[in-house]
Amino acid sequence: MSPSIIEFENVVAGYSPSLTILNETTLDARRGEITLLIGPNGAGKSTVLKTLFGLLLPRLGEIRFEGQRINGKPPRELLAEGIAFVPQGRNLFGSLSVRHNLELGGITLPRAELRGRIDEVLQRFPRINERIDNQASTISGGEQKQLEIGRALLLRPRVLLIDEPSIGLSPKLVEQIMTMLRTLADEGTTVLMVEQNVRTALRYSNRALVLEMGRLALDRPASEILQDPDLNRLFLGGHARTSAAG
Amino acid sequence: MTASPSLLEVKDIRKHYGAIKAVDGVSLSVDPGEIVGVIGPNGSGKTTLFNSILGQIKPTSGNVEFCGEDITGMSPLQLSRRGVGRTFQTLQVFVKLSVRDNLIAAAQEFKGTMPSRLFAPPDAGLGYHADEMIELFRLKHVAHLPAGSLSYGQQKLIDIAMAFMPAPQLVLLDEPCAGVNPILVDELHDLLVNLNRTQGGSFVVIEHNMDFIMKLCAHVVCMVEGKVLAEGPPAEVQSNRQVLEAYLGN
Amino acid sequence: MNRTRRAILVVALMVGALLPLFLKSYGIYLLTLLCVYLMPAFGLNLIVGYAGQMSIGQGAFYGIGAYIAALLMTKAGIPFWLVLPVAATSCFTIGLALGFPALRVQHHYLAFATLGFNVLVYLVMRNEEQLTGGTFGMSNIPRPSLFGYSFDGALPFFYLTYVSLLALGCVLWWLLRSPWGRAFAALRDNPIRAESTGVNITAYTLLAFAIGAACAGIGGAYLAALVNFIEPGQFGVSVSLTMLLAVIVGGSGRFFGPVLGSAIVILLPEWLRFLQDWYLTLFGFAVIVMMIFLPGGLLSFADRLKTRRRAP
Amino acid sequence: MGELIHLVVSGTATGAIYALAALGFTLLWQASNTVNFAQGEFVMLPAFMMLFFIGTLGTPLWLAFLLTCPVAMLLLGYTFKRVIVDPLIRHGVIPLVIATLGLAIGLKQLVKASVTAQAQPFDSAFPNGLLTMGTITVSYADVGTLLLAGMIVIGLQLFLNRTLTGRAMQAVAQNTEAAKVLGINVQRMVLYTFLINAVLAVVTALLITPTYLAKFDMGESIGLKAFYAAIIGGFNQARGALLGGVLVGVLENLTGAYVSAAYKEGVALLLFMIVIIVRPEGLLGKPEERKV
Repeated sequence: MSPSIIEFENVVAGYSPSLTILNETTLDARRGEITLLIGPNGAGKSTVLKTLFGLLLPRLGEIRFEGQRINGKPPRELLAEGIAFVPQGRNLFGSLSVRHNLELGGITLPRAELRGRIDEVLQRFPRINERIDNQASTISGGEQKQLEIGRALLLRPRVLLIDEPSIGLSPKLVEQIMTMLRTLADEGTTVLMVEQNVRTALRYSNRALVLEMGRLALDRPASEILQDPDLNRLFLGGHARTSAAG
Repeated sequence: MTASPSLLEVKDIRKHYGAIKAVDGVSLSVDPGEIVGVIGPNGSGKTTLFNSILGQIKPTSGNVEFCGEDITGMSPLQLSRRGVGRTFQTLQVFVKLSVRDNLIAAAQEFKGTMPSRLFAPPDAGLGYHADEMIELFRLKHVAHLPAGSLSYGQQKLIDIAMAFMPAPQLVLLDEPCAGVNPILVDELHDLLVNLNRTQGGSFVVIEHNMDFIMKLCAHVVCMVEGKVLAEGPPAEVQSNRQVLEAYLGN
Repeated sequence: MNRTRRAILVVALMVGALLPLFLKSYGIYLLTLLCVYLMPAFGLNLIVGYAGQMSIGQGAFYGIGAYIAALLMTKAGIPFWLVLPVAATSCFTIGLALGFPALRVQHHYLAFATLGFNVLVYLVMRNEEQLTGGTFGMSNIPRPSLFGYSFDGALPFFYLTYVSLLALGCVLWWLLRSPWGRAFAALRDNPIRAESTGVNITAYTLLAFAIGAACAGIGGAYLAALVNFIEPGQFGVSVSLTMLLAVIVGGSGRFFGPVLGSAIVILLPEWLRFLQDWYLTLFGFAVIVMMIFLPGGLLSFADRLKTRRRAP
Repeated sequence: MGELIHLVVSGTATGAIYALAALGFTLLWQASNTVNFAQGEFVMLPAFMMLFFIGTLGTPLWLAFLLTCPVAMLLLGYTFKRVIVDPLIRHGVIPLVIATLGLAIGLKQLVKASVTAQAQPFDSAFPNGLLTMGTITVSYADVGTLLLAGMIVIGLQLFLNRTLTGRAMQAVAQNTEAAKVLGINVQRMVLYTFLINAVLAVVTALLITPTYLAKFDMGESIGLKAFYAAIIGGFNQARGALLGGVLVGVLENLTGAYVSAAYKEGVALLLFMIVIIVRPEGLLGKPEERKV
C-alpha cells in the first residue's frame, strides 16, 4: 500500500459561521492512486477539495501534504508545492484564446520555461492543439474540460484535485477523460476526484471514500464497492453507515 | 366518487437556454393533499422546473394549471395570491426583521387590501397565528432576534414556516433539508406531515436526502437531463433500473 | 419602545420646545432650519433606510416644494395652508414617477438615476428664468398666518415648524409601525422573497419614493417661508448628497437616525465655525471611517456594544 | 456643413476625454466591483497637483504631468485601494458607494480649504490655433486631444491583449475564482487596475482642465459625465465606455449649437435615462441575469 500524501485530520470547515459543512472530517489520499470522493449532495465532497486547496479556511483540525501542515496556505503556495485544482463547472476565460488560457495556467512559472511546458501539454491533448488559436468560448464542452485539465497539468503537479469532470459531457468523452486521469495516476500523479457518475468513476479509481453529512462514512477499495449490491441503497435511501456496518 | 380534479397540472413544460434544454417537456400533476417528491442528479433541471412553475422565469413552452386555471407566466405575486407558496434552495429570510416579524410579513399581505392594512394593528391581526407557528417550529427562544443572526438550520426553519403562514393550498419546497443537521431533518419530516394533516395543503418537494423523500412522499418523480425518467410510488422509483443508472452512471 | 427610551424622548421633546426661549434670533433660526431639514430627511430615511432604495435626489423635491410655495404665494397670493397640500401632492406625484426607474434598476444605477433627476430639476430652476427667476432666485416669500395671527416672528414660526414636524413625525411613525412598515422592510431585506410572500413590490417601491418626496415637498414649503428667498443653489446635487450622508451617518433605518445626522450637518458646523471649509473636509473623511468601522450609523453604536457583549 | 463637421470633431474630442474617465470607471467595476463616486475628484486632484509642480517648482507642463502620474498612482491608486476599497468591498456595493461619496466631499473641501476656492487657469498641452482644410476647420487642441486619447486607448488595449499580465488582468475581471485557482495574484492584478485608473484620471485632467479651469468642484461635472458615458455604453464593457463618452460629447455639442445652450448639460442625463429604462445593460453591455 502506498503511503498517504494528503491527510485530513478532524477538519471543521464551512461557508459561514452558521453553516458548517465539514464536521471533523478525517480522510487521506495515497500516492499514485485515484481516490474517489462520493456521497449525496451536500455531504461536503467539493468542500473537501476547496478546503484542501486553500479556497476555504478550516476552522479546526489539520490538513497535511506529505506530512507537512498546509492549513490556510493560499492557492499560489500550494501550486508551487505541487497541488493543482480543476474546479467544477466552466473555468475558462471565454474571450481569450486557447493558447492564452493555457499560458495563464503557467503564470507562476519562469517565462522561459513556459513555452516548453505548453508544448508538453499539447502533445498530451492533440484536440487542444488543433484549436490553439480559437477563442476559448467557441470550443466544445469536452475540449473545454480537456483544456482545463491541461492547464492544471502545466505545472506538473504531484497531486491533482478534480471536481465533477463529467458534468455536461457525453459518456464517450467521460471515458476519455477518465482514461487520461488513469494514465496520469499510473505515471505517479495522485488524483483526488469528486464525481457523480459513480459507476464509471469507480472503474478507474483505486479507492472510494463515501462522505455523509461532512464525515467519512465508508472507505473501501473501489472494486469492492463496485461489486457491492448495496451501492444502490447508498444513493437512493438507506444510510451509508448502516450498509457499512452490515 | 368521480376522480377529483388535480390541484396542480403541469403540462409539457420546456425551458431552453439556447441549445441547452434545462427542462425538456415535463408533465406532472398534484392532487389535493398529496405530497409529491422530485428527485434527480445535479443539473437535471429540478430548480428550473420550480422556477418555471412559480413565474420566477418564463418557460419556453408548455403550460401550468392551478385549480383548473391557467397560471403560466403569472408573477410570483399573482401566484402567492392564489395560494401557491414556496421555499428557496438558498436562504431567503428578511435578515433584519425579527423571526416573529418574518412570519407576520409572510402572511400579512393576504389580509385585507393595501389601504386597509395601513389602518390595521401593527401585527396585522396575525400575532397569535405567528406565535402558534413559532411554537410549532420551536423557535420561541429566538422569536425576537433578527432572523439574519440565527444559525443556518434555524433560518431554514423560518424559511419553511414562512411558506406555511398564509395556509397556502400548495407549497413548493426546494431542498428543505440542505445544510440541516440530521436531528432537525427528522423533526422537519414530522412537521411537514403535521402541517399536511392540519392545513390540508399539498406539497411538491425537491430533495437530495432520499430517506426523507421516500418517507414523506406518496409519489416520486425522477428527473434526468430535463426530462421525467420515472415516476410512481417511492419503492418503485427507487428500484427502477434507469434511475439507478442516472444516479450512478452505467 | 421601552420605558427609558420613552422618557428620553419626552425629555428631548421638552428641551426642543424650551430651548429657543433662551436663544438669540440666529439660534432660533438654526433650530427652525433643523426642523425644516428634518422633514425631507425623515422622508429620505423612509426611502433609503426602510424601503432599501437608493436616492441622491431628495434635494430636488425639497426644491420643487419650495418653488411651488414661492410661486403660489408670491405670484398668486395663495395662503400657505393651501400651498402646503399642493406642494405635498405635486411631489408625491413626481416621486411616484421617479420610482419607475427604481423598478428597472437597483443600487448604484438607482443612485445615478436619482442624481440625474436632481441635475435636471436644477437645470430647470436655473434656466426657466421667467418662472423661477433663474440664478437670481425668488424673494419676498411671506410667512404664514392663521385666523389673523401672523407667524412672522422668529419664535412663533419656530413653534409652528416644531409642531408641524412633530405631526409629520407621528404620521410616519404610525405608518412605519403599521403592516406597511413591515412590507417596506421586507422589500429592503429581500425583494425576491417579498414578492413570493405576496408583497406588491412595485406598489411599495413607488409609494416609498412618493411618500418620501411628499415629505420633502412639505419641508420645501416651510423652507421657503423660513428663509424668504430661494435660488437653485439651495437644491443642487450637493444638497441631496449631504442629506443622504446625514441620514446614513445618523443611522438609516432607525427612526431617529436622521435627527442625529441632520444635527451634525446643520448645527455642528455653526458651533465649529472656526473650522470653515475644513468642517466638510473632516465630515467627508469621517463618513469613510464610519463606513469602515460602524456601517450602521452612529445610532447603531449601542447595538454594537450589545452584540459584542452577547458574543463570547 | 463645415460647422457641423467642426461641431462633431470637437464633440468627439470632448467625448474622448469623457471616455478616458469612463474607461477607468468600467475597469474598476470589472476587476473588483468598485463603483467610485469620487471619480470626478480623481480628475480634479491631479489638475491641482500639476499646477503645484508648475507654480512651485517651475516645471514645464509636460514634466508636471510626468511627476503627477506617480503621485496619483500612489494616492488615488494604491492608497485608495488599500484604505477604502479593501475593507469595504466585501460588504457589497452600497457601503463603498457611500464611502466614495464621503471621499468626494472630503477631497473637494480639502482643496477648497487648503488651496483656493477660485478657478485657476490651466495651459493647454497643445498650441492654439485652427487647422483649415478646405471648408473644414478644426482646432489643434481637438486634434491633439483625439490623438493623445486615441494613443492611450490603443496602448491600453495592447497592454491588456498582448501581454501576459494584461491577459491575467482580463482573467481576473472575467472569473476571479478561476483566476485564483491558477495562482494568478488577484490582488496585484486589481491593484494594477487601480493604478491604470489613476493614470487615466491624470490624462483626463491634462486634457479637460484648460476648458473647465482648475476648481475644487470641477469634478462634479466630469465625474457625472463619466458615469453616464459608462452606463450608456455598457458598464461591463470597455468598448462601451468609449462609445458612451463619444456619444455624449457629440450630442452635447450639437444640442448646445442647435437646440439650447442652457440644457446642454442635460443631454447625457436624458440619454442615460432612456438607456436605463429601455436597455439597462447599456448599448454594448451584456445583461447580468437576475439571480433567483
